[in-house]
Amino acid sequence: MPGPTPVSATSSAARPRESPLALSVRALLRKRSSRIALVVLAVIVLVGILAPLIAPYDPAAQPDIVALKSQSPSLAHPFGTDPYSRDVLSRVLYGARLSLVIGILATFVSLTFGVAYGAIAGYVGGMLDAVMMRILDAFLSIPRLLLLLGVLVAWPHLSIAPLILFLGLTGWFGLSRIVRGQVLALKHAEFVTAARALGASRRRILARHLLPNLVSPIAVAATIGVGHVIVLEAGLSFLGIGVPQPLASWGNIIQDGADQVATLWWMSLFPGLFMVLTVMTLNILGEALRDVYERRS
Amino acid sequence: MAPLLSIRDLRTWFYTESGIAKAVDGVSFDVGAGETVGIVGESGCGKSVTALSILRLIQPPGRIESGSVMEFEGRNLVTLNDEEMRKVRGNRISMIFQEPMSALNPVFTVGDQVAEVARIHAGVSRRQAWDKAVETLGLTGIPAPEERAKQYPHQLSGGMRQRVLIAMALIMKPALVIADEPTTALDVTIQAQILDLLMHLQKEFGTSILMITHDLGVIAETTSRVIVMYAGEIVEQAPVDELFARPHHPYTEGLMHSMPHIGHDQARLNVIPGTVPAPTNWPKGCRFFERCPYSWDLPAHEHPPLFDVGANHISRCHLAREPQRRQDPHPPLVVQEGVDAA
Amino acid sequence: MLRYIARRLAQAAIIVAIVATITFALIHLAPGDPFSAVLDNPNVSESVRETLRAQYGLDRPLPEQFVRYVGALSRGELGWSFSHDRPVSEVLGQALPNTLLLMGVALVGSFALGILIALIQVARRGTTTDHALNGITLLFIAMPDFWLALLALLSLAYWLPIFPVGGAVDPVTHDYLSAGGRIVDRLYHLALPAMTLILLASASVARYQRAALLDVLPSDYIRTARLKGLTERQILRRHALRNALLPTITLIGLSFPALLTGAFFIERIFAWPGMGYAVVYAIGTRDYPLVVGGVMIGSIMVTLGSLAADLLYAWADPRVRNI
Amino acid sequence: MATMRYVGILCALLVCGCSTESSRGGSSGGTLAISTGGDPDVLIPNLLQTTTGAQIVDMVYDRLADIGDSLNVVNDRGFTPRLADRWTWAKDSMSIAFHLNPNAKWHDGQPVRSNDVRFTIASTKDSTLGSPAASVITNIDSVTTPDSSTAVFWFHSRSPQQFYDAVYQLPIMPEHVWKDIAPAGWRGSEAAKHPIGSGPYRFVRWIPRAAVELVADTANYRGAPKLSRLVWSIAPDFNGALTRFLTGETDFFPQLRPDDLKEVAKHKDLRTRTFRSLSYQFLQFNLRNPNDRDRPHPIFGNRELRRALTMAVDRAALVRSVYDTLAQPALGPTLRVYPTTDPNLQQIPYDPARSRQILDSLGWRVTTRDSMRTRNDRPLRFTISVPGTSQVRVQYAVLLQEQFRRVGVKAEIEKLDFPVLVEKDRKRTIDATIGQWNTQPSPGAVLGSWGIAGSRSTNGNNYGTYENPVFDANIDSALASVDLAKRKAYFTRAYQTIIQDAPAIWLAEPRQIAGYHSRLDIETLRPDSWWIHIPEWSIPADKRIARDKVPSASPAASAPAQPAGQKTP
Repeated sequence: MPGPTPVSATSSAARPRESPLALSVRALLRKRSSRIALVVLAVIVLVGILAPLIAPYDPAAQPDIVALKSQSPSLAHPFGTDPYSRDVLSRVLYGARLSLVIGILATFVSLTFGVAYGAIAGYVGGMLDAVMMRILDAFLSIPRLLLLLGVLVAWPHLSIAPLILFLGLTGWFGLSRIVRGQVLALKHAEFVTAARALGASRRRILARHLLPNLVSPIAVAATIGVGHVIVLEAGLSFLGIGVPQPLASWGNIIQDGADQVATLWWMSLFPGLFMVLTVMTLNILGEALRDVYERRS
Repeated sequence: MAPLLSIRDLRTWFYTESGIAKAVDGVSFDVGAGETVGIVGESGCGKSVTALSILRLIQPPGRIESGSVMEFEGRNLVTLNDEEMRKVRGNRISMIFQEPMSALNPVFTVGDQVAEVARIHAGVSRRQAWDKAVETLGLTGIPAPEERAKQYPHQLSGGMRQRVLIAMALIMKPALVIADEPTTALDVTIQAQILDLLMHLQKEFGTSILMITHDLGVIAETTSRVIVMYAGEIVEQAPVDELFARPHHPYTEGLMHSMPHIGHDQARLNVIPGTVPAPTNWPKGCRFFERCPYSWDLPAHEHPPLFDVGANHISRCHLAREPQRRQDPHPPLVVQEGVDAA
Repeated sequence: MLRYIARRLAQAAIIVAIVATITFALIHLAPGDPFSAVLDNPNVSESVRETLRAQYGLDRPLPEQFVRYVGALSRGELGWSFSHDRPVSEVLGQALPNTLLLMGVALVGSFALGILIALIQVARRGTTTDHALNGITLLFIAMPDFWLALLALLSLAYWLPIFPVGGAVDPVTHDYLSAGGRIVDRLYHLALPAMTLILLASASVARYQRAALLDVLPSDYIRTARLKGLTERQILRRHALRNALLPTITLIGLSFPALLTGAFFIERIFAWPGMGYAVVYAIGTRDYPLVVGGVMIGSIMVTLGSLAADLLYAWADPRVRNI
Repeated sequence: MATMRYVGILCALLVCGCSTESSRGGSSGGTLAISTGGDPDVLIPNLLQTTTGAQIVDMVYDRLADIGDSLNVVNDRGFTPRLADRWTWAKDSMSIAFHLNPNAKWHDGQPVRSNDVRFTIASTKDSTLGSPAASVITNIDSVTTPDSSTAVFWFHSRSPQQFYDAVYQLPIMPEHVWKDIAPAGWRGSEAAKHPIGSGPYRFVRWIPRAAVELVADTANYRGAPKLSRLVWSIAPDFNGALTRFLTGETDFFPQLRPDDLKEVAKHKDLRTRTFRSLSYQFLQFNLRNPNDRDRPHPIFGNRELRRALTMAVDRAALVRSVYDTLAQPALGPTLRVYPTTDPNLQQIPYDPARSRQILDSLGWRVTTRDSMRTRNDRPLRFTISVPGTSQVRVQYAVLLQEQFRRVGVKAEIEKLDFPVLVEKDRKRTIDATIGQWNTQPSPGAVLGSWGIAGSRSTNGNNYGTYENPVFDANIDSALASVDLAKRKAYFTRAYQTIIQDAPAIWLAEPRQIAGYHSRLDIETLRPDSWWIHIPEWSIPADKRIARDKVPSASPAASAPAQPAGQKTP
């Protein structure tokens, strides 16, 4: 009589790391679209970082403003040249660097502001929370572009740093609402009351306990936020108040060609393509992160 | 007289990443006109999948395998095209589910949802459909059906909503109603009312009922014939009195013993040790082998067919051939995780 | 239900008050005297400058100016626009209907198109059409509004001269057309800008609606509908969509800021004489009161919009409607 | 004798059509839609500053006499009668009496009287109005009205250009419309919104940022103009205006760029015509400190540094890049077309090496990593302000930025809107700006934009505050002398002075390219104002398109119904 077949407990050899971050990254990579998006984004970021090395020409150099002006794409200039005989490919590569830097820094400003505002409102609660939320609603009711223009009208001549600051300062409202909601929800969670019971100071609780749980919503807001800023900067450049010459950002390359968009089609096509590609990949990653975050919480 | 519904060798498999789950693996039974047949078994034994297969509501990755036959009113339901199948659903065969709370569409009035069945199948005007709906709701014992019909599902109690679902199922006077755990989600007092309602309506309209439940009490009260399912196949079938008196298959026996009897002060209910094996690889021999107190070497490797064990009483157990094995029961072979094998 | 409306109205009023404070700060953020654009014009004599400053109370302390500003606001006075030599309220009042027309048409159009795309995607979920439409909607969400407007103008008004090159009416012949002709002319000019804005806004609606539909599909009442013998199309359109529309209504409320920004650029490129175009013009000419007036009215529109969306939701969802 | 020869030369040079007063009969009708990239600033003859404004005002109002295509500025040769049908010089030529045409009427039916002439001149000279035209009629003392149809101009001093000054600068405005409105209120007044003139076209309507519409004054004392309607179609910017012309929504576009010619060629029913214009472009330095007008500009205050900057710029290449072959490098604040301009005035050469030497010698050393120069750690950096809507000037700025970068000078570009730029220019709060003067037929106008008078008066156009008495003296003596050779010698000496002082980098003398619809018969496009002959333009009946067939009666909107068919004498 064959012996009974023992029930084997499912003891797997190496149990994969269970931290929320590892979990969400693995879940993220499972979707094919996220993998492609990640690869494309990595390439673009790399292009931005290595711009000085791979750009064939100096983006601001005007080699021959008569003969080489507004040349359509050719071997020497794969993306063609602009009305100042500057090489569009080099400008698009440097543009990648500047647009991404603006996007990331501005979003960083938005995140710090958003998390701080949201955490305080959520944690303190009561009247202060109500007031802060109404102020938030007011800011949310003003379209970001209008608010930005209202501010930029006051400072017509802007260099990069203040531009990044303003872009950041007008973008933190959505995130702070999410953070507040999360903090409110977690405030009464057991492990917070436990920490308080152990005499942890309020600031410590916020930093050590609440923030780690906010990683996912912050990550989602960050990826989509960078995309928003890049598009916004392009819009500002189009209205003539974005990145000043001779610096190159995707927005102001398009603006250079906007007046003769019928003839200089390559001036809007290539930077536009890069921009749409970048923003699309950022949105895909953002949405994938949001799916993972919503499914888990 | 020819049965209303006769199912031969129904096979419904699910093609999942972890292999083919053979939820229903060769089931055959009949349902006579006006008859109430019960299907009983633990959850996961395939009874609900059987019900959904009859109405061809199996969603991918599930699929009804070719070769299965479901004769109903002279037509094989398996080979009907979608158009014809739709004309059967809700019109000739309808179904009632376990969860009344979520089975009604929250944004439509109850009356509309019942009337919709009549509008689709009877092709009557909106007004006529509404009247028929109110009339059927009245039949299910809902007080003041005219006002209730104008209300929304969230304004009705669980029992009331189940009555609406029953109205919905019976408005077209179908030949067969499949009730999948109709009372499980309701509290006990309401359960009895709903069961009485079902039996009363069956007599009124002569519909046959396929009562699917894990509750032997409901089986005893409502059915004339019982099918016991385990691990995707029928393990025993008999008239209800015969089954309760002389359960033959060890699994049925185990089920009977685990029923609480009023009056017996049983400290501890008898539990059938172990769990149902994974449907992706059913054991070679008898699928109840691991949990069967009488198992011996034969059932381990030979899959038992259905034996005749009495008047209209069949059982899928080798004990039919070697009844003596029933004398020396032994502790079950499987070790229940964490529970000491009392 | 009424209590809910009252609370929401009070909230909206507070928001508008806060926006007023923000816009007041915006005016005084500007360097120098906010009215410097005209006052420093040498043609305007010093005496005129004094009267204007006094009239606007610029010589008084800030808090008093604020009270006066809010008072004027409550009376609907938004100050004086210098680039138009007319009160701001009059300039924006004239421009507002055009923006409302454009945004109204775009709102309806984008939600109709968005829902239609979502329905097609869910009806054919998993097929290549579903993936293709996913890709396209993603593309349009990522596309900057002004770039799409530029491409639309270029392709449909210049390379294929089907539509006019902007403007609300044909400046040359409009007033000489018959009443019917005038309407046709106005619609003919509205077509391209509205279509562009619809394309822009419908992408996010489609994605949002598709997700809502997919959430609803596995629910029990959909299975009940199937049991009733409804066709897949009827189930989708009648039972699934009706429930999946509820979250989409909340999306309407949230989409106003984005719609206004989109309209902003489209008015600029299609020379559509709406509020966006007036504000861009004002920015160029440093006409602060008009810019700030635009911000003010823009945010009021957004607040009222989200309020209307909330009320529509309350009415649409029976579970909320008759508390 | 000298003046006769003088006139002949001028006429030959200037493509003079000398078309005699062509009869105004012929087929009238048709609509001319002019494409423009921005609204006119104001429709008041002595306050306007934009070309679009000038176009509309010249159609609605009339001058006493027209200079004629020969653009002769000396005495009254070539001038043809308009509001004044004849005029007589006083013996001592200190005054000229103009006799008004008795049939001349304002569009509201009032007759044109001498008081209107007196009022126009007086209001322009009134400082409370602050009219930009004040600085060009300084030689007119006053106007007297011995009777209702005679206006006598009295001058401070005799000058060859007396008649030109009196007649060319200002169209005549109706006194009865304006006299009761305070000067400060003119801009916002109803009269400004519905101008009433005596010219060939009546004002119909102005919809801001959309259109301005004029309709033919069929009962005009000089006969009805051929085209029955003029519409200025106002696009948001240059690109919009160009696209509206290319798609056939408008008929005329005067600002085509060389790059656009390829596009225009693709449309079979569009024509182009190049014509000379009286304009020159330059990068103007502000010699005074923008924050404190009494102190010199830290950078541009130094003449050597300005010369170094001029040497850093390859002007010929710059002009070729922007204008291809349709412009010549400017010689100075003047035009080659003036007979008094010596074509080979000595220029500051393009010599980047020399420019670097001068900058080093001035103490501006290259220290920073990006090879920009500094002196006691102040960077050699300034801002070039340009109107955002003018594609040409933005192009200049970016090209100049790169040329300065090569010699270690950092130029930043600030795009402003046109009205704001004009404000800042006036208040002298700008480092450098790219300007363009559409100057006058008289070379003497240079005083207004580069002379001391133009620098000192509040609404003078010398925004760079360049003041060199030698320059002014030479111009004055040139204007005073009648003899051509002497006149040319004085002008040349003045030009050499200013060129060497380099208050600006002279860029280009552009020729203008106009695009027009083939159905239009257009007359000569005069350099000082291409629009002046519009009343004689026509559209043959057989080539009419939809917008021509619009009923000539004014629309249902404001303008009073015009009694049709009233025959002019």
